Formats: sequence, structure tokens, C-alpha cells
Amino acid sequence: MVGNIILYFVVALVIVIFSFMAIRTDKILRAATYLLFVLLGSAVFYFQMGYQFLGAVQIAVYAGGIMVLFVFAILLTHKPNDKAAPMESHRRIAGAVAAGIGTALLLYALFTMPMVCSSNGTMLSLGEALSGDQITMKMIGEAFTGTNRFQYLLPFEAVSVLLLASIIGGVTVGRKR
Amino acid sequence: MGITLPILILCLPLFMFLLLGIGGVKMSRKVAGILGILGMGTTMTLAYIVAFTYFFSGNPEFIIDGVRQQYQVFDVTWLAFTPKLVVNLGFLLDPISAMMLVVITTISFMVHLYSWGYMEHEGGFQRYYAFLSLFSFSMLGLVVATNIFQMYIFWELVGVSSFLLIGFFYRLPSAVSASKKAFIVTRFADLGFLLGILTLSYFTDTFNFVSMTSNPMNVLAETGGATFMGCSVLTWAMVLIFTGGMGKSAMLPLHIWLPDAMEGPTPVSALIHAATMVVAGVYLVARMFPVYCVVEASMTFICCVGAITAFYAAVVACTQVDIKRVLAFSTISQIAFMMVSLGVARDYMIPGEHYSGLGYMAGMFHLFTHAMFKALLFLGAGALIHAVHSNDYTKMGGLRKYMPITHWTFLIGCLAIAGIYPFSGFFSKDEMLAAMFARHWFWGAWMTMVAGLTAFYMFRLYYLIFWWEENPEYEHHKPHDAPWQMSLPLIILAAVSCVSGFIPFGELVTWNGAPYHIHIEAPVAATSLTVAVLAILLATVMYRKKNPLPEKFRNALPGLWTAAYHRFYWDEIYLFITHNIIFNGICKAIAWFDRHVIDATMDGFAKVTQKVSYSIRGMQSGNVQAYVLWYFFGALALAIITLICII
Amino acid sequence: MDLNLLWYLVPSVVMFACGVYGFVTRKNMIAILISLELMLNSADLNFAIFNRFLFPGSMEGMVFTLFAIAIAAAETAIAIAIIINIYRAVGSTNVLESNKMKH
Amino acid sequence: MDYSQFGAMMPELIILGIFLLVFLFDTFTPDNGKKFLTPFTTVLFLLGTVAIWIVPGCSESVFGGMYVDSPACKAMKCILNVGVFICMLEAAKWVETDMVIIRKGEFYELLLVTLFGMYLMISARHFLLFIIGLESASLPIAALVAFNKHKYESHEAAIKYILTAVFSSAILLMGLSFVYALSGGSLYFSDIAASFNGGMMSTMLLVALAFVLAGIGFKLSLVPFHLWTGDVYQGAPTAVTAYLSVVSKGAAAFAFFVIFVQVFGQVYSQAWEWMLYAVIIATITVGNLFAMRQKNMKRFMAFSSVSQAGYIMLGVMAADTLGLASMMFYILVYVVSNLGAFAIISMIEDRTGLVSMDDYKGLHKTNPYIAVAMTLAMFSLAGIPPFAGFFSKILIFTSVTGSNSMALYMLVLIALINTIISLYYYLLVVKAMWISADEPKIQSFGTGACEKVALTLCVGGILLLGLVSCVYQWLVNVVGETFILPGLN
Amino acid sequence: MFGNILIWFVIIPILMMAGLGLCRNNGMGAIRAVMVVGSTALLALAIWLCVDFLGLRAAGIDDEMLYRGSWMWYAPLNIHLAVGVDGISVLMLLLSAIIVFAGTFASWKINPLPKNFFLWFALLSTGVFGFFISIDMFTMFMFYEVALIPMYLLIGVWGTGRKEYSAMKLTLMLMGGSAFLMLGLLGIYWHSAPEGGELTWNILEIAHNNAVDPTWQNLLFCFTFVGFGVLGAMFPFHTWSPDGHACAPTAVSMLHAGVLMKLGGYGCFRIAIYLLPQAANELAWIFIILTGISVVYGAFSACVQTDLKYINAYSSVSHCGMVLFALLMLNTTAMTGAILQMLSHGLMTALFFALIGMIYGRTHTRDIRQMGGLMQIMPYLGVCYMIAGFASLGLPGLSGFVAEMTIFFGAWEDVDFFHRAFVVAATCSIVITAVYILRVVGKLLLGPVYDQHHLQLTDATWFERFSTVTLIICIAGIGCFPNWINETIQHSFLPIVKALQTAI
Repeated sequence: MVGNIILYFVVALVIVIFSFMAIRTDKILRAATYLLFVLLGSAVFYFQMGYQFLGAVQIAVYAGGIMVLFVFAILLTHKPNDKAAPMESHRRIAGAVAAGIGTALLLYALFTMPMVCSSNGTMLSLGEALSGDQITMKMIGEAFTGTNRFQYLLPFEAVSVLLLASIIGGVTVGRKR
Repeated sequence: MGITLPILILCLPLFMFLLLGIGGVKMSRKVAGILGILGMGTTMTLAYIVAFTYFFSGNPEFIIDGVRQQYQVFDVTWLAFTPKLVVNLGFLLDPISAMMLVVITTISFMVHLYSWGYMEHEGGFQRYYAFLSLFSFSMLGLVVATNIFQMYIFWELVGVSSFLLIGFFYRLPSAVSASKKAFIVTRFADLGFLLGILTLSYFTDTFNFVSMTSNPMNVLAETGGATFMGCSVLTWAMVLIFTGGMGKSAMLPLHIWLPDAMEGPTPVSALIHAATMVVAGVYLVARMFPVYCVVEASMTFICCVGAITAFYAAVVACTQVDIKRVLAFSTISQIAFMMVSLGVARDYMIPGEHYSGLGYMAGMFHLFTHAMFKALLFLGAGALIHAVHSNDYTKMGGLRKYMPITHWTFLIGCLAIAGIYPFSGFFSKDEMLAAMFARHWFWGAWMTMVAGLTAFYMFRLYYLIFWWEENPEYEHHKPHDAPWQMSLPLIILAAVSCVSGFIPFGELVTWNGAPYHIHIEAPVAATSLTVAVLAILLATVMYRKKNPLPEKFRNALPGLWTAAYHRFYWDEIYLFITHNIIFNGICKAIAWFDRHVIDATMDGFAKVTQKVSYSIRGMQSGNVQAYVLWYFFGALALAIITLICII
Repeated sequence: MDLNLLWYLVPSVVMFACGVYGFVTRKNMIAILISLELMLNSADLNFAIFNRFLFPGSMEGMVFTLFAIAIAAAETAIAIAIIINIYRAVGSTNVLESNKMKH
Repeated sequence: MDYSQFGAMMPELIILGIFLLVFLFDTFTPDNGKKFLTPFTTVLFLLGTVAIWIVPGCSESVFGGMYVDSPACKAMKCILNVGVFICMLEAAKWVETDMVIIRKGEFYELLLVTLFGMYLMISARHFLLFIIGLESASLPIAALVAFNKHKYESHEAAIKYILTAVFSSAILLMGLSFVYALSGGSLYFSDIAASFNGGMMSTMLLVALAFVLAGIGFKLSLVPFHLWTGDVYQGAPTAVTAYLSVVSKGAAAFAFFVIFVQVFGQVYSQAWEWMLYAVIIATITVGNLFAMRQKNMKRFMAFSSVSQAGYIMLGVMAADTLGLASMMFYILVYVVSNLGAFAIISMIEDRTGLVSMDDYKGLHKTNPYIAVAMTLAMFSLAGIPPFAGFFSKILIFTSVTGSNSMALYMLVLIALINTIISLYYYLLVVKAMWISADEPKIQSFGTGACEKVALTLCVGGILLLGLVSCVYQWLVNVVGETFILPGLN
Repeated sequence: MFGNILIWFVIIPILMMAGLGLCRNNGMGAIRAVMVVGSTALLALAIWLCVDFLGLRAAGIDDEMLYRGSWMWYAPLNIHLAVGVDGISVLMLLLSAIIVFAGTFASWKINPLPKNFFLWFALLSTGVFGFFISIDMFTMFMFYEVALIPMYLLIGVWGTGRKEYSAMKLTLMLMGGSAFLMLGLLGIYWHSAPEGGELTWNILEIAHNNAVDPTWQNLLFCFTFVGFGVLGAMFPFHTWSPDGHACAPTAVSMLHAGVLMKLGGYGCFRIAIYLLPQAANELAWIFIILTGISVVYGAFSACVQTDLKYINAYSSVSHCGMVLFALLMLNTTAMTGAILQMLSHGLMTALFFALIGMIYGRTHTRDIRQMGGLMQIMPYLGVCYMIAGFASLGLPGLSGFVAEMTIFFGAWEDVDFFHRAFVVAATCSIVITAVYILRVVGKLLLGPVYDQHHLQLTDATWFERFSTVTLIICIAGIGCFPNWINETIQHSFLPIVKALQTAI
């Protein structure tokens, strides 16, 4: 219980701080690294919430796959001494305002969300939420291969088409001529 | 009476107009002239037949128990505004229309004949005859109108024929502007006429003269005592209708077009602007006479307008240089005379007055005689102009030796208009003055004075043309009498002017059809004769031989003379109003407003759109981050604004 | 004190906001892409959180997240391909230089 | 598990089949056989379209309600197919040009895959499937936009497109996560609709709606989510621009309708009616204001299409069967009109490289038929009778005012006033072609067979679609048969 | 469907377009042949219809509309292609046919692109004829817009002067009007039947149902009246007219002023007044003010213009204002006068514009200050111009007089001070009309020749004579024998006036 809270705070801090640093640092490679920490932090949250498979996928796909893409891309497009000067200030102010209003609005929305207030005025704690059945790999496997309600064979097939299309697209864009 | 003759009377001139107007280009002058004269001659004959049949056949259609009837020969529907308010075209025979048929066709025929000589060398000869036919048609249609709307229709048509004929010499800017002026001024007056008809017919539900005049009290009853701005609506209606007459008959203040109308060929002036069209106003009042009598105020109005105009025109006529202008003002004055005469007449017996209907008869009588002698004078003036090639009496003088026929006929005309026994003018004028005196001594005295002025300026004119001193230019270019086509009408008209006073007019034309026996009122006749003779004597003294007397007179009253010479500045006032106020002040302002306010507003919408379009183009800055910023703000704004609105 | 969904949502929202801020303020296209990853990740996290705390009995949200990760991968792949492409064409990945078409 | 359910997805399967055949053909034919690729694909696609048309639809939803191929959906797919077919014909010449020819296989493959994605968008009744469809429909387009590798604009357009697209999908996912939170644990459309009731309003719902609207609005280029449109349309190859402007937009509009009316219909008047109201006004107006001063024809068409999207959205505003039918009809008419215009723009661009409106001056002297076709397309877009655009506009206006709400009348009034502005700029094109006295810059040129067919189809559509009422009647029938719309609140 | 005679009014122009499509681009002979045959056929058809219609009426057939036909078009919205004519439509069709006929001859030598010119011309005719035969609001509106849009190209391509600006302005303003109109029509449609009844676009059925909610009527009346009023050149929406007319080619000016502006007036009473009688009674005063201003304002503006076409355009503003003004008096006589004024104005403005075009074609200027004494040089044209002028200023025997008088007498039936005051103001316009007409006639035709180069100019050619004579005959015909037209129109107004009276 307490461990969970401590873990939460650590991870939350990691996410917040590294998110912030990822968008503030001048060095692009560092930004990628900070992003990695954020993603890993998210993965930890997934684990903490009992979504082991999701966490694993997060680490494998994001941290493993996407980050590699980023690093390659950065190395390919990076020039030495390519220190980006910061954006002009009015843009930064505008961005800050946008982010600020966005945060405020989203948080307001979330804190007043009806589900929170409706069920006897109480919210499930993490422990209560985790008290049900664990999600097993079998369940996930069945969900991904079934065609009934709450089974996802069709999206699974469809997303494969999407990935294929992305590959073709990527290849097309990447081809020399 | 069958309808063939009346229809022919109307259709023949119309047909001649179309024939000469459309086919004229292909005709020689001679053919056109002969056709025109023949056509008019036939019309005249037919009109005589009709008129004489009406007056003298004794047919019960026309006369019952000695009272002449109004007889509608035909009356066909032309346009039905509402089931009740229907415009008919018809042919009304009654004493005044029959009399007018005679006058119009006679003068018209004379003018046709005369013009053959007068216009011989002018271009557009065929067109001229076409227009004359058009005018004759319109004028005939006007006088035989069975209803006020038909009258209005032909009223407009005579206006336009007058326009066309005044502007006959259309290459001269002065003729063009004179014709424009004539048309627009009369048009303005016709507006009043139209409003009058609108108002009147709204109450009577009919346009028909017979049904309106046969029971005028009914008309009054139908208005139900409605008033507008303190006057009964019937007064308004009748005064407005009279306004139309004022325009056509050149009453003050709508007289300004008539002197300018002299820009037209002189025969045209004789026909239209002396004998026929300009008396349409008088005719109109006579036509509506019983209804006018119902509203006393309108009669008073007519009297006042007539009296003022008569005097004004007579004074102005004393100073004019252009002989046609003098005649024009004389015409105005004489028509005003008739107006006053009508104005003093009544259709009911005023206790103690025997003469209530006399003014009507006298006015009509004067209309008749005036048409003859004024046409004579104009045609004579035309002969003079033809000989001297100028309208200006300073270019004339001493012409009696060169142009005897013209001289004698002109003199007869002058005597007639001056009211000297036994010429026709004496009789009619005498009756008029008698009627006026009978009504109130003021009218009589005032108009006697006008009669004196008339005699004076006519003889002034006569002497200045035929006596005074010879123009030295005659040696180069000797003036001579006009050819027979021109002389013949002069002689005929002079003869008529001599004898027509003896026509028993009162037997033929009275307001109610009942005969009236004319007898000379001795005191009145004596007074007017005396005044006339004195005036003639004065003119003789002043103008018979070249002498400095006129110059002295002029210098004695410089202000009056200048003002009279400039016709008391009416033209200038009108010019100021029309040009400076209406044209520059209103029209230009409105046109400016239209372009720079209304149109600019419409263009302004386009311009503003364009401006906005340019001003928001920064939104599309080309930077994807800015795009996303807009995107994000847009999404947030949607949520927030809806949130605010709902909460 | 117990962990409930709001605890988890806060870092998620912050991540999202950082992503927005990063997108509009970074010049390097890859950095912008990194910001986008933050935003996508935040949304993914949301699904998982809602699933766990609101509907613990089902796994709709989790599955959605799984697919969303795959989609994010596809997006990143194509975006990176285009960025590399543009780098080859103009020799720069500065987004400010890609504004030839405007107004 | 019942794999036979895939049988219900005939349209998707057919498209995927074609995609695979093209892929195989492209991969395994020797280089000298490649020249048959275009006719092969085009004919195959035509056959596929016919097949989709013929194969009866299935109103039953499959995969537990995740997918439905109702007649209305099928009708929409057929409309899209018409657009894609014309696009293919228009692109036939372009894909044979030097820089593109080696990648023409990819061009067709990507085209087909995106079409597949759009099919999924249309038929999806579950947000997961919808998102996948949406992404399949938008991500490969980025590759298509970047197709003109020798042109800088193409790259710039691609980067702008992909960054905005990813951003919008992040927003959309965020919005959907909120929807999920409110939905009762299911992302099936029917479940969400059932879980909403009129009383439940919350900030969260508003945010969710706004974000979902923004996310789909990106595809439709609704203002203010449209800013990528101008640049991308200008930079992309013309064939792709044409595709982007009609087909992609059409699918998104249909999906928009389904989502907002079927899923969120319960909160129509409380929440999204006013959002959409504002967005429509902004879209029409801003699109017009931008379009009226554009000189580049593609950019011009971009903003014109922004404005047109606003009119399309009026159908959603109506939110009933008539609205949907009118909207679909509008899209169909828009497809032929816009593609007619793009056919000409791409023809001229291929021949001469000119895309400025000023270059079109005096076109009627050198290419009268093309000028006439362009004029018809412009008139149709402007909504001038007797061309189809007039009917589509009027029908959609009629459907919007059906509820007799004064606010909607005012919306229609604003839209109508905006048609004046749009008429202005469409007439600018007509003016350039017909009225300008300048010497024509574009020489007389011949048209290829494919272009002729494409143009004939478009002109035929422009002339006939409105006058022949059966198309609209058919749409009303298919929509009425299958769409059971919830009562709106 | 093809058995209905009315449909042929639309089919013939379409056939003409098809025929023109087959002609070569510069095959002047073939193009003219198609146009002459087509326009003659239309004229013949119109005359035949007119005669037949009068015959049927004389035989006592008393339906509101004759030759009715109705074919379902857009079933979901109950849109029909519904046709039918009453006396007014018949006369309007006749007018249109005459002007199309005259316009064909007036543009005998059109250049450049004759084929395209006549194509658009025929499309415009299609719209005009279609509008007058329709009794379904939707098709009416469609044809209305069909008639508007060819104007842009006709002015833009074949016009003169600031043609691009003017064409755009005209098109946009008229389309702006039709935007309001469309909204009005939509409103009427959605209120066209009582609760639960079947909605309809059919004018007769709507009038019969009389179900438009009173609160909505006022709004819809404003929309529809303004919408049509823009085309009727109602103040302050008239400014397209001077510029548009000034720049348009001859035949287009003729058709536009002659027929197209009549669409506005026709629509005003057929839709705005007939279908929304209650609002018409209630709100007429607003528009009486506006149209009353139009009448006087247009006349005053015309007085100071120097461009012949501008003069005529402003005069059209005045005369068309009179049409709407009379319609708003809401009684049979005045409305009859309005229709007569439409006919009269259509014919005489067409004649005016034809003549101006012919004069301009010779002198290459329309500035009256640059011309003078043309009567000596081209007497035929001069005489025709004067006749047109006289018709315009209301000379008896020509059509203008009949129309104006009917209007005044009708308008005078409204007794209150407000109406009377405006009628008096309107009557004043006849004087102002005389002023500007005579001003033009004086400067242009009479007086000395201004420019000696003009002395070499020739008079009218045969096709020009043909075109003008046709129009003059019609003008004089109406002017001399108005009653049959008058009766026809009055009869057609009965249902409308009845609707108005029951709505009070």
C-alpha cells in the first residue's frame, strides 16, 4: 500500500520532470532520452495498475522500437554544432498559455467528472480496482482472436493493414528517387 | 345621327397622320401638301355637317322643347379600371363641342392651306403636315370627349403635338428648348389635372361628363363632406383639374411656355397657340361648369387667376418687341378674359340677377370670335415674317404700302380684338363685360381696363409695323404680299371676323342648352367702346409716326418698363427653381448620393470583405506550429465557450 | 490517503500539456515528434487508467491502448521517414524553414 | 469465433483483394510489364466497384456490433469509389511521368489502402475500429503528399500534413479517452449512445465532444482545424490533392455524422449543436475569405473545399435521415464537381506546369472545351442551376431548416450569404478564362483518353445529377431503410 | 409530359442550345438560322397560347391556372415540376417571347464568339420561360437562378466599359437577393401545410392551405419580398442596375431590363403577397416607402446622367419601382396596373436599349454631351427613340400611359393619408420622367449636329428595323387596345385579392 504510494510519487515525478526536460533541452538526443524515461515511467504505471502485458508492450514497442527509430533519425539528420536557438518568446508564451489553459481545462473536467461523484461519492482506490480478476494472457489472446462482443479480431487484422500501409508509405517516402 | 361621320371626323386626321408620317418620306412635297389639305378640307366639311346638323336639324336627339341636349354619338369601353370606373372613348355632341368642331376644323384648314405657302421652302414639309394632322386629331378628340379621362388622354396628345410642332425647326437650339419648356410646363399642370381626376372620380365612380354635370349636387353629396386641409375635397379636385387648364391655357403662373412657343412655325402658333389648344383650359372649365358652380371657392379662384393673368399679360404685351410675343401675350390676356367670364357665371339663379349664365355664353362666344381674329392676326404676322424674315418690329415699319392685303386684314384683326363695333370682338367682349359687371362692379371695371390695354398694345403693334418709319433695308429686299395660299386664309378669316359678331350665339351655346337672346347692354358697351377708342387714340398719337414719345414714356417709368419687358422675371424665377434648385440642388444631390452613398455601401460590403480577407491572412502563417496552436486553441475554445454558455 | 484515478490522471495531463507546449516551441522536427509522442502516450495512459479505475471488470481500455501504441508506432515511422526525406531535400530539419507556402 | 463474419465485409475484402493483386503485380512483373499497371488497376478497380455495388449489403452488424455494412454505408462507399475511380483516371497521365513512374505501384497501393481505411471509418461501429480506419486513411496519404520528390513543396506539404495529423490524432485519442470514461466501459457506438442520457452534462463531456470534433474536423478541414489544408493542397501532387479534397473528406463527413448523431445524438441540443453551429459558420466564412484572394489554383481549391466542408456539415446539423441523404448527395455532387475542376488543373499543370489563376486567362481561345468544362465545374461548386451543385445546396439547406428552429434558419442565411462570396471567387476563375483580354499563356493541347473519360464523367455528373432526381431518391431510400436514428435531444 | 404546351417553352430553348452546340464556332449563318427559327417558334407558341388561353377563358373555364401539369421530381421533399398559367403568366410569356425575338435580331452581328453568346442567351431564355410557367416554388427558384447567371458571362464577355466590375456586381447583388429569397421559400415550404399535412412547394396548394404561421409570415414576407425586390431594382438594392445595364451588350440589356427585372415583380406578388397575405397587409407600408422612394429617386437620378444607358437604367429603377409600388397597394386595379407596367416597361426599355445599342454601334459613344442632332443623320432611329421616350413618359396611345393610369387609379383607392401621399409623390414622377426624357431627346436627337464625323453615319439596317418595329407595334398595341389585357390580368388577380382580403 505505502509502497504503491511511494512508487507512484517516484514515477509521477519522473514523468513530470522528464516530460518537462524533454521539451526544454536544447540537445535533441537528450530529449529523446528523456522521452524514453517518460515512456518507461508510463510502463511502470501500467505494471502498477496490473496491466503487465501492456507494460511489456510499452517497453518493447515504444522504448524498444520507436526510440530506436528516433535515435536513428536524429543521427541521420543531426549536424554537429547544430544548437537550436530557442523559439521567439511570443511563441513560447503562446505555447505556455495553450498548455496552461489545456491543463486547467482537462484537470477541471477530470476533477468534476460525473463517474467520480456518482457512485456513492466514493472512488475506487487502486487496491479495490485491482481486487478483481487478473488479466491473463489467455484472456488477451482470446480477445484478440475472437469475433464476438469485446473481442478484437477485426481491429487486429485491420491494424495489420495499417502497419503494412505504413511500411509501404515509409518505403515510398524513403526511396531515393 | 349615325356614327359614321363622327368617326370619320376623328379618324381622317389620324389616318392622314399615319399616312404622312410613315409614308411621307416617299412622297413629294406637293403630294403631301395636297393630301394634307384635302384631308383637312374633308374633315372640315364633315365637321360642318355634323355641327349644322346638331344645331339646326331640330332632331329630338339634339333638341327637346328648345333645349339643346347633350348627345353621345357613341361611347365604347377602352379600359376598365374597376367594374364601375371605366374609361370610354366616345363622341359627345353638345353646343360647345359642336361649336369647337367648327372652330378647330376651320382654323386647321386655314392653317393647312396657309402653310402650303408659308412652309414651301422648309425641310420636313411632309412631317409638318403629319404633325398638323396629329394635332387636329387630338384636338378634335379632346373637344368631343364624353368623359374627363378621354379628355385627359387627348389633352396629353395635344400637348405632344404641340411639342412636336414647336420643335419643328429642331436644328435650332432655341426651338428645342422652347418645345421642351412647353411640354414640361404643361405636363406639370397636367399632374394637377390628373390628381384632380383621381380625386373626383374616386367619389363619383365615373368619368362621364354627362352624369357628372347633369346632377352636380350629387357629386357634392358623394364626397360626403370630406375635407382636406380645411377645404372640401371637391374644391381640391376642381381646383386641381383647373390647374390642368391653367397650364394649357397659359394662366399665371404657368404661362411661361406660351411666349417661347412662338419658336414654332407661325401657322402653328396660329392654330395651336392662339385659336385651339390654348383655349382647352377654358373649354375644360366650360365642360365641367355645373360642377364648378357647386363649389363657389373654385369659381372665385378661376376669376382671380383670370383677372390677374389678363392684366399681367396685357401689361407685358405693351413692351414686347417680337411681334409674335405680343400676340402671344395678347392671347394669354384674352384667354384670361374668357376665364373670368366663366368664373363670374353661375348655373343657378342668384336672386336679383338676371345674368347668372351669361358669362358662360359670353366666354364661349369670345372663344369663338377670338379664335378667328387671333388666327387672323397670327397668320398676318406670319405673312409679315415671311416678307421681312424677322419677328422683330424694329425691322418693320411702314409696311402698309408694300403689303396691302396683309395690312388691311391685320387692321381688321386689330379692330376686332380691340372691341370696336361692328367687328366680332366687340360683341363677345361686350357680353363678357356685361356678365362681369353684373356679378360685381370690380370684375367689370378691372376687365374694362384690360380691354383698354388690349386696344392700346394692339394698335401700338399695328402702327409700329405698318406706319412708324420704313426700314431702310427694304431697298435691297422689297417686301411684298404673300402668295395666294397665304392670302386667301387671311381674307377669309378677316371676313369672318367682320361678320361673326352677328351670329346669334346665345341661341346656340348656353350652359344649359336653353337659348339666350343677346342684346347689347348699352352702358357697358358705351364704356368699353369709349375706353377702347381712347386707347387707340393714345396709340395713334404715340406710334403713328416716328417720334420720341415712346422713349419718354419708357424713361418716365424705367423700373416698370424693364420689369414688363422682362415679363416680370417669371422666366428667371423658373430657371432659378428648375436649374439651381431642382437640377443642381436635388437631382445632382440624389445622383451623388446614389453613387457615393448607396452604391458605395454596396461596394463597401465587397471592400470590407476584401479587407477582412487580407487582414486574417496572418492566420495562415506557413508555420505548422502556429497551425497547431490555432487548432488547439480552437478545440479548447469550443469546449470552454459551450461550457460557459451552458452553465 | 489512497491512490485513486485522479492521482494517475494528473501526470498524464501534465504530459499532455508538455507535449502541446513542446510542439509549438521546438524548432527541430524530431523534437516536435518527440512532443507528439508525449501527447499520444498521455492519451494511452488515460485509457488504461480509466479502464482500471472505472471499469475494472473489462479490458476495453487496455486493448485500446495496445492498438494505440501500434498506431503511434506507425505514425512515428512515417513521420520520421518524411523528416529524413525533407532533410535530404533541404538539408535542415528546422520547422521554421518549412514555411514557403503561406497566406 | 466465427470467421464467416468476415464475409459480411465484402467491400473491404474486395478493396483489399485489389490491393493485394496490385501489390503482387507491381512486385512480380518485369519492368516492361509495368506499363500495364495503370490499366490493370483501373479496370480492376472499376470491376471492384461494380462488385461492391452488386453484392448485397448486410444490415446486420457483425463482430459483435463492431462493423456494419448497411445499404447507406455501401452507398457511401460507392460514392467514394466514384471519386477514387475518377482520381485514378486523372492520375493516369501523371503516374507515367519520369519522376513518378518508378513508384506508381506504390501510388495505387497507398490509394487503395487509404480507401480501405475510409471504408472502415464508414462502417465502424466501435471507436477502436474507427480509429484504425481513420489512421489508415490519413497516414498513407502523407506518403502520397510527399510523392513529388523533385518538388520542395511536396515535402513541405508532407511534413505539415503528418505533424498536424499526428497532433489531431493525439487530440482525438484524448477526447476518446474521455468518452470512454463516460461510456460505461464500452466503446461500441450503440453502448455509448445507450449510456448517455439527456440529463448528464459535464465538463468532461464537452471536452470530449470538442476534442472528438477537432480530431475528425481535421480530416474535414473544418475551421479552425483547417490550417494545414491550404499548404498541403498546394504542395501535394494534384492527383493527391484531388483525392484528399473529395474522397477523404467524404468519408470523414459520413463518419462524423454517424458519430455525432448516432453516438452523441442524446446531447445534440445541449452540447454539440452549438459547437457545430459555430464551427460551420467559421468554416464557411473563413474558407471563403481565404479563397477569395488566392491565385494559385490548387490553394484556391483548398480554401474552396474548406468552405464546402462547412456546407457538408449542415447535413450533420440537420441530424436526421433527410440530412444524411442530403449530405451524401452533396458529397457525391461535390466529388464530381471538384474532381472536374481538379482534372483540368492537373491537366494544365502536367502540360505546362502552370497553376496560377492568371495563367488561365484567355483559356477559351486555345482550349474551349476545357474552358467550358471548368466553367461548369465552377458553377456547380458555386451552386448555380441547372448544375448539380445547386440541387445539392438547396437540398441540404432544406433539410437543415426542417426543424423550423430560428437559429437554424439564421445558419442557413449565413450560409446563403456566404454563397455570394463563394460565387465571387468561382466567377473569378470564369472571368480569367472567358473575359480577360490577355493573350492566352496556355497553348492548345490534346487530352488523353483517361482524362477524357474522367472529364466526361464529371461533366455528365454535373449536368445530370441534379436534374435526375433518382440519385437523391435512392440515397433517401437507402438511408431511410437502414438508419434508425435516435431521437435527438 | 410533352403533351403539355407549357413544357415546350422550356424545351424549345433547350433545343436551341442543342442546335447551337452543333453549329461551328463562327458559322454565323447556321447560328442565326437556329436562333431565328427558335425565337420565332417561341413567339408563335406564345401567341398561340395567348389566343388559346383567351378562348378557354371565354368558354367559361374558370380555374385559377390553366394547362396545369405536375410531375414528381424530388419525391422526398415533394418537389414537383409543376406548371400552369394564368392570364398574367401568359402575358409575361408573350412579353418574353417578343423580347427574345427582338433581341435575336438586335444582336444579329454579335462579335466575338457568336455561338457562345447565343448559347448563354438561350439559357437565359430557358430560365425566364421556366420561371413564368412554374407554379412550384422550387422549380421557380431554379429557373430564376438559371436566368440570372448567364448574365455574368453575357455582360462580362460581350459588354463594354467597366464590364468586369459591373458584371460581378450585378451577379453578386442579384445572388444576394436570391439568398434571402431562398430562405424565404424554405420557410414557406416548411410551413406550407397545417400540422400533420403534407408539405408542398406548390403555390396553389400553399395558398389553398393558407397555413403559414402568422408570426413567421412577417419574416418570410420580408425575405421573399426583398429577394425578389432586388431584381425589381427596389431602393436601396438597385445599384446593380445602372452599372449592369450600362455595360451589357444590347440584347442582354433588352432581355434583362425587359424581362428579367419582371421576374422580380412577378415573384413579389406570386409568392410574397399571394402566399403570405397577412404579412402583406401588415408590412406593405415598409416596402411602399422603399418603392415610393425608388420611383421618385430613380427619376431624379436619371435627370443628371450623361450616359444614355445610365439614364435608362435609372428610369428603369423608377418604373420598376412603380411596379412594386403598385403591387403593394394590394388591390386589383393597382396590381393590374403593375402588370401592365411590367409589360409596358419591358417593351419600351427593350426598345430603348436596342436603340441605344444601335446608336452606340455607330457613334461609339453613349455620352449625350458628345452627340447631338442625330435626328438629321439617322431619322429612323431618332423617331424610334422618340417613340420609346414618349412611351416612357406616358403618352396616351402608347403602353406607358395605360399602365401608369391604372396604377394611379388603383393606388388612389387606398384612402389613408399615408397611401395618398405616396401616390401623389409617385405621380410626380411622370413630370420628372418627362424632364429627363426630353432632356435626352433634346440633346441627342435635336439641335445642331455635335460631331461632324457623325454626318457619315448610316441609318438602321433591315434587321434593326425589324427588331424595333416589332417592339413599337407591341407598345402601340397595348397603348391603343388595353382592355383585353386589362381584363385578363384582372381576372387573374381575383384569387390573390381574395386571399388578401380574407387575411385582414
